[in-house]
Amino acid sequence: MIWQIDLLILTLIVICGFCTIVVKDLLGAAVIFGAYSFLMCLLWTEMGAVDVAFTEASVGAGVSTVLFFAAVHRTTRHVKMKPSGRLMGKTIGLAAAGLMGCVLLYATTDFPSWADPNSPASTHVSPRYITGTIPDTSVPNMVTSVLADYRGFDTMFETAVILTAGLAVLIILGQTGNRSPLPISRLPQGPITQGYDDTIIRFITRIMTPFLQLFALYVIAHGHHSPGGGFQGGVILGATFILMSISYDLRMVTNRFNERTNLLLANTGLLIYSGIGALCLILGANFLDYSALAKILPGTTTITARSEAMLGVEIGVALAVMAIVILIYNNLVSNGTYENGL
Amino acid sequence: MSDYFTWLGVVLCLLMLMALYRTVIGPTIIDRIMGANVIGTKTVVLLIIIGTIFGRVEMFVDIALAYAMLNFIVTIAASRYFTHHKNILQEGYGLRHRPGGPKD
Amino acid sequence: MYFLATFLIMFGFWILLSGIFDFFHLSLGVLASLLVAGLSSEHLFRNRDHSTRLVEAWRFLLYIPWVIKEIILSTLHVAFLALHPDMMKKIAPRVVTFKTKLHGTAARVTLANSITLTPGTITIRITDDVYAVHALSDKVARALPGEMEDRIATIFGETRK
Amino acid sequence: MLEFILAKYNYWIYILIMMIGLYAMLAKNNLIKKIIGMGIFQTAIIIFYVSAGAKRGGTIPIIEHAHGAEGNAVDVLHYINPLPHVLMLTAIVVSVGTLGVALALALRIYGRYNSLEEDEILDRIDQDETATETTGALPTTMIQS
Amino acid sequence: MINPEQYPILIVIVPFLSAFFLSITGCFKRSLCRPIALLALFGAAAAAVGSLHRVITTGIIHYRLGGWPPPFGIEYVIDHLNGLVLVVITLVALLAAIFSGKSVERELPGKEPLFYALFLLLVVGLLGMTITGDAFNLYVLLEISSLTAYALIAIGQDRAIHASFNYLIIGTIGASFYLLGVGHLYIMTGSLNMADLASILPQLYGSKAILTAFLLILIGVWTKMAFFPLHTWLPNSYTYAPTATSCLVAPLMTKVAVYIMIRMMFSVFTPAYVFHHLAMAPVVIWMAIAAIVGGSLLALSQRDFKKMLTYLIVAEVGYMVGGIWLANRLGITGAILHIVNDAFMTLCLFLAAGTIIHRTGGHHFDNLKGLFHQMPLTMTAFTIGALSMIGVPPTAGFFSKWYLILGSIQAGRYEFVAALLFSSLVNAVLFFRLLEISYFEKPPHQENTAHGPVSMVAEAPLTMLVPLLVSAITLIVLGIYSGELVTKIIQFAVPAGI
Amino acid sequence: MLNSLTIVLTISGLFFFFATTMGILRFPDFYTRMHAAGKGDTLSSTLMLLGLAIYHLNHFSMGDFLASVKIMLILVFIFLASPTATHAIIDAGYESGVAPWTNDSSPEEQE
Amino acid sequence: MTDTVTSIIPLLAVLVSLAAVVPILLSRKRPNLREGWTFAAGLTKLGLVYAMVGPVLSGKVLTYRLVEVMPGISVAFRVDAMGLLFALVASILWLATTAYAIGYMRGLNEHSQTRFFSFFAVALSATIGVAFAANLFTLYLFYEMLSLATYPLVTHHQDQEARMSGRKYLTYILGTSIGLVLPAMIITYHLTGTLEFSPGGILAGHVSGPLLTMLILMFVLGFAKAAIMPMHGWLPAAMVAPTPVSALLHAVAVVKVGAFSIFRVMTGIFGTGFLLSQHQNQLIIILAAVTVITASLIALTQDGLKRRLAFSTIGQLSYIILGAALLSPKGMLGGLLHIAMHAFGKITLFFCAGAIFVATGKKNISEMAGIGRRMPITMIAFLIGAMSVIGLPPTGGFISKWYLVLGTLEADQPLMLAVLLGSSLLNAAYFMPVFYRAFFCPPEESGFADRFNEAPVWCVAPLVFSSLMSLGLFFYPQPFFNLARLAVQAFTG
Repeated sequence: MIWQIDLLILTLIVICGFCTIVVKDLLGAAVIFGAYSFLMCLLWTEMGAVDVAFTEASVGAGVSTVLFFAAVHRTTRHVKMKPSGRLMGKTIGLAAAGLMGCVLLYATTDFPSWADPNSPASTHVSPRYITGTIPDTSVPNMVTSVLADYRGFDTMFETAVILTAGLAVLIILGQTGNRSPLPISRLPQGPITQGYDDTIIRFITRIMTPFLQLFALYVIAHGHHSPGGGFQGGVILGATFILMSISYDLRMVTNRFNERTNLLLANTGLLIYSGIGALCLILGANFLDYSALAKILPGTTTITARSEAMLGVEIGVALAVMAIVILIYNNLVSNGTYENGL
Repeated sequence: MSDYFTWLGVVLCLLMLMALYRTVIGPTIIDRIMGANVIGTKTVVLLIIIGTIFGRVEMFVDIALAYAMLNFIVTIAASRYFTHHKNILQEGYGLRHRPGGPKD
Repeated sequence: MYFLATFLIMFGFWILLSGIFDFFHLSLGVLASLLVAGLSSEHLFRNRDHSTRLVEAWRFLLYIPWVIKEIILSTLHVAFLALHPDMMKKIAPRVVTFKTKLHGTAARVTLANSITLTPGTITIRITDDVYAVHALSDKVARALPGEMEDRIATIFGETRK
Repeated sequence: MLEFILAKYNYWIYILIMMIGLYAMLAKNNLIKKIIGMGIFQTAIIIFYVSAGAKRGGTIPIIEHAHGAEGNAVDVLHYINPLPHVLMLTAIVVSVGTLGVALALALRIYGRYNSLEEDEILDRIDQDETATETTGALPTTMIQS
Repeated sequence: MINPEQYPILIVIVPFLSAFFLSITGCFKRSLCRPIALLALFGAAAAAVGSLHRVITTGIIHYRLGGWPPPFGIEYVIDHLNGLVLVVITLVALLAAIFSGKSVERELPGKEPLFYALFLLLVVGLLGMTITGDAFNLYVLLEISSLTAYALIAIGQDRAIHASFNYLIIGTIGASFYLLGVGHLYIMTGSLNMADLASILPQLYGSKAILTAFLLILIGVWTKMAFFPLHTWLPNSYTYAPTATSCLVAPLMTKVAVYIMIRMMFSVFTPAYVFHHLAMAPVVIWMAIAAIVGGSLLALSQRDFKKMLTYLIVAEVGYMVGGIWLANRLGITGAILHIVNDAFMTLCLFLAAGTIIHRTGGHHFDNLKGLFHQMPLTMTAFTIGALSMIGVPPTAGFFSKWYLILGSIQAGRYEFVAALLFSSLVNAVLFFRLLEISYFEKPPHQENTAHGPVSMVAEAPLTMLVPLLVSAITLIVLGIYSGELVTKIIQFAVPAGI
Repeated sequence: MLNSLTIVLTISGLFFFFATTMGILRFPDFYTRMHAAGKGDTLSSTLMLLGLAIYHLNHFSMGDFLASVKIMLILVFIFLASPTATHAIIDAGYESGVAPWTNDSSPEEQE
Repeated sequence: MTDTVTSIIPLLAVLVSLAAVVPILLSRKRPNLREGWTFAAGLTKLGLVYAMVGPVLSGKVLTYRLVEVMPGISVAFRVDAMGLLFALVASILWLATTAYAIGYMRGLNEHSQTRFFSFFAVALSATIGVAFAANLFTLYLFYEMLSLATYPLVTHHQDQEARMSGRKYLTYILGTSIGLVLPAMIITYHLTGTLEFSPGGILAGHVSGPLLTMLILMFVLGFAKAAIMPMHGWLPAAMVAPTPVSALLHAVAVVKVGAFSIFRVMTGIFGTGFLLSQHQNQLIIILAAVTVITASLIALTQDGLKRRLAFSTIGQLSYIILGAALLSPKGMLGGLLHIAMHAFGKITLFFCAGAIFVATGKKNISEMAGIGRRMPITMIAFLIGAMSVIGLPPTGGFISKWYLVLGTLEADQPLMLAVLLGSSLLNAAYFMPVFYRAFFCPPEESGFADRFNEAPVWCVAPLVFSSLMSLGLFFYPQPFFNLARLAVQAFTG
């Protein structure tokens, strides 16, 4: 709600967005898109959506951009200057975009003004979350409490989306015809062979990695009290491994997290999440009703049980997200072969 | 003091706009990466400033830290691209329609 | 040994980050530190003689103010150039190469990054012991590697033998 | 005037960004460009939601330790609406998932048709199809032996 | 241990948990994947049937996830409509899963664990979309089902990847429109729960934002269901998808999207708003007519039977959308009945197509030659499916068409009657062309041996044949018992006051 | 007192940011621009973050102190990362085979 | 009023031939067993149908409600006199046709005999289903089933010609039933909320004016199996089928189902009184009359024996329609009787045509010179059949035609009387050349007529049987006559 900054950043974002589309170089477009996402992150913080900003910074700006680089690395930077027969597409695109713009603009006339504290969105359901988060769940970060508890079911599927994406990438890029007992064991063996050795980057990365990992774990653990949580922490954790694989070699990471480990971790993560939910079911409450866990967690009330279950859930999320981020990156950057990376 | 920080932020935004020029116009991809990196650095500062304006800076430093780190990763990733694809600047936009083309 | 050291460093870092000092979060910290130590201790320390590690760290801390001073100078220099209306005439960029005497990776990287941070020079790459450096002007190019290398050699105990 | 702009500016911009994204998704010839357009399109929606959740005079939706922890009543007006944030976390995660799959598909398409340009890909598909039609060969890969 | 109260969640959770369990097991022993998937689907089907039974006997079920009361937490609501759809989804998925074994082995060797995990997740997505009472939760599940569908389609042959990419782009646009529509609802009401929204919306009927929200959701859902001008992604995706995928996706995806449209129109925006406040029914019905006619004509121009079937899906979507927008009890009954019937019809036809592809290796018309002699059972099932598609009693397709025509007569929309009849006639032409080829032409796959020509194509393996025949028989049973279905279930699914 | 220190630090940081940005805009090729970007950014963010960190020590409390410490952590990170990133970018440029601009040749031909 | 009795016999009568398909398919390797099953089913069916004659004649109506498929619509059977009349004809002739088919198929060593017999059985089930249908929906159900079941029979030869004919057949039959009958049925349901046949009709008071005309036209033209012009095109084309099929198609099952359906709809849906009061029957009468005359004229020009018979059938079917459309008791009685009488006559003719083909391989009339000497039994049966179709005593055809003539007078339609008489003359004109050639023309090939060479006994016996039936019905028409009279009583109250 710092409207001056809001206006400026939005303008910057529009410029960035426009240029991303116009630029005739895919790597360039990816870079600008990265800048775009970083600006987005700034926008969210400015509007007070710190958790969104955190997620955008890690997921949107960080990982997506790296994924774009990986894809461009595996394909081409080249963009055809004058494609043939696109007039139709352009017309449709313009018409659709224009039409949609008009309709949406028409709708805005009825909207409550921006940041109005009396808008329906601020007065109908959300007050319950704001006032209820401490008495209901003892978690100060209401985004976390809504995410992992009030609407924990959404989040479970959200994690499943990530896992789905991982499986999808695997099944799309994975090589067929492999008859080994695992779909997995196509990890090239042997020493790191990549040619170019950049001492500086390697050294700095090496030094930084443990701290970044600890930071990621900190983010996961402190999701209740400050922005962050399973998603952000998981992504950052994954990003540290991506950093390793970028500055060293893909095998540096695949030696630790081969495809199978990744799959196991990701699925275990989701099993933790849904298992906690199912545990509630077994304990006689509704699915994901963490208060039932007070029966088996020592020293908890129904309220703190929620808080602790949320932590467990976040850990599951983090595990899954980390593994999948690594998985997707590895597959994209090596075109599914795991031979060499960026 | 809050106003001061707000204006600080606005000026930073304007500076980002200038840096954005480099990112958008190029002319080489390296310039873009650099521009993005510069914007990223400014953003870290801006994040802390916004945190200060909200009066909850302890909530924002984590984001800023994560941000700085991911910016670093992105930059490294972008630049590592060139260890695999050498001499491909011709593919880029800025140099394409220049009559002579760049010298190696 | 490395594991323990990593663990301790990590736990310290956790305490800095966390800011919540109840039992629950501290135990989480212990777990996290253990995890990271298990994952990455070999990254933080890698097969080097570690007897002088603490000393090195101390000397490194002393080195920092000097570097900051250099950075300020260099930034002023660059800022001056950047804002100078006749900038094009003032600069004479070039790539220079020189051989370093330093052996350790840490020392070399410290040198490289210090070069990058200081007046008008950026390390392009290190191949074996040859540094390729881009310099903004003749003046700074000639100054390389200069005093900095000596200082770094001192830090890492690589004084000329 | 300023007030009016402020009241709707976010919404106008989100519409603009969305139009850019939609146009790119529909009209761009390059697959990666389409994917980038998709990213832009999705962020536009996030802007919309987060803007909908903004609250003047509110602070970030994390209870300050100063109050709340001791069981004091929490002032609703003091905190921003957390619900859109939660929703948008989901949306961001979904969009990165989609992005991963889309890029994987783009890679496979490039591997197969050696191009990222829609028109070239379509040309090649046509060539493939006419090739199989003229030879009259049925795809024999799956015929049981 | 688990009481019937918990059935609603079991429908979704059993396949959901199994997907991960399966994925883990698949890392160690691949052959366990299919049994786990089948078990999970069976469990889900049992839970779905149980829930439907409870709905019929005791009324609408509400299930609070996490124990939170509705507008704050997410709620599952099972009423007659989605209870029925849930049963259909689980049964179709179960049949498709039984069927898919051999073809997955053949077409996707080494990818079984991934395939089945994604398969289950797709089913979870569809089930979740159907069962949920929360507009945003629906979006998340929509994305799960879409992502899995993209992946499962992309691993097909020929232009599958490109088709899947197109699907992804258009599908994302559709999902985003839906999300945006929900956003408009949210900004105007502050709620995401469907029942809550429905209770708030009447005060806002005049609002432009609500109108926009409705349009956005409608367009989003139409994209997902491949309603006529937005259908372009569908034919290629479904045609080139692997057999096992298309057998699951083709019968269910569009139908669930139609269900969502019904849910949105009736449970969120209320019929009063949709039909009385907005004057768009004629437009939509004309679009439905365009879908029916266009889909039929495009199907007529194909020389590839799988692709032909996909265009028929486009036409069938027109049936359902048109039926709902007729805005009378009969039309809506017909549309809902058609969701059920069409799911099984499409299943039957795609299973038959899959079997044929499995045996002959292609989906061109030429591959059908002589199949009546080589695969009589398969072709019989195919014929039953075709008859149902044409609308010949006592197969199921006749009855939904009956209600639809009755509804359109009641609404005075004779142009829709004409479109329905036209489509039936075109279907008759289409399918008899196929049957003619398979009946008259000489089979190409012959080898001359000492004992005269011996065909290489034989009747399909049992795991494929059984689901196929079951689906064919289901079509007849559904037809015969459609009266029961309507009086016991569907008439309660039509909102009161229509 | 601390506030004025903050203002001084941030304003000077802003100045360097400005100079950096001008450098980025004005220098002839990316090698030289990199000088501006790499050094200027490091110092200016250092100054500004320092200023902000100091500001938070105004009303001393454990939380604010830790926040300041964390800001300093960011600083440390920037010190490590910024030169590395600069190096990486410039190395990438060098790797892609673009010769640096020099005074000797005519500027039009170079990039 | 008549008593309504719930009885499962109608259902069994319908299902028995359907159920026979399974053993037929299972015993496909053993032709004798297979045909045994067919016979068993036929006999059972006849027995079941016959068992109902007594109760029906005593004024009972047997009903059986199988399942309610839609509110107010169920699959239900209702055996009244009219249905039973038709069912009786069909099941008697099925037996005859089966016997004939065995001779024919084996005589020509046809392929896919199992399929042939299976679909034959299915077609019979459908026919009986139509006869016993209690409502329009059930009728439609079995009508469609019959269409589909006869497709493989029509295209039995699986050659190019069969393919084209099959296409034509389905286009006409399915096209009209989906395009005309279905909407007409739905409109009826929409207007009345029921589809049950009721003696007084159900549409009375619900519809009038152009919509009524439209409905009538939709039904009459929609039941294209009745081959009213211009919906007759499929019938000559379908002649490519093996002769037993043609016999079944053209004498009993298919075409009669069409005519029967129209009859049913006129009486059970519209109601005779209602139609009379609205003066809507004139249209049908004209259609039927035009068909009668035109078809006979075309038949004159045909050289192929089966094609000539086909056009004859088209004309004769319209007699039935005409009888129905006259709406006078005697006319309707004549129409109903004609269903039976024409069936026996025409099937004899087809049997003969088939027998000639089996024995000599000849299809065209022009090639049949002198055949009467070679196949005297067949040709005498042919004569009897032809007489019945023309309407000459002492054959059954005379009775039905007589009542039709009376009907025209009763309905005060002298023009129709002229049509009937003129058409009889034309009938005679196209049948007489056949005898003339058969008996009085010298054979073209020497020695052709010298041998006595009848078709196999399985072929000859049925045709002898059916010709004798034609004769016998003149003398003892009571079973059919009583049923028809009862039916007419029901219509007119």
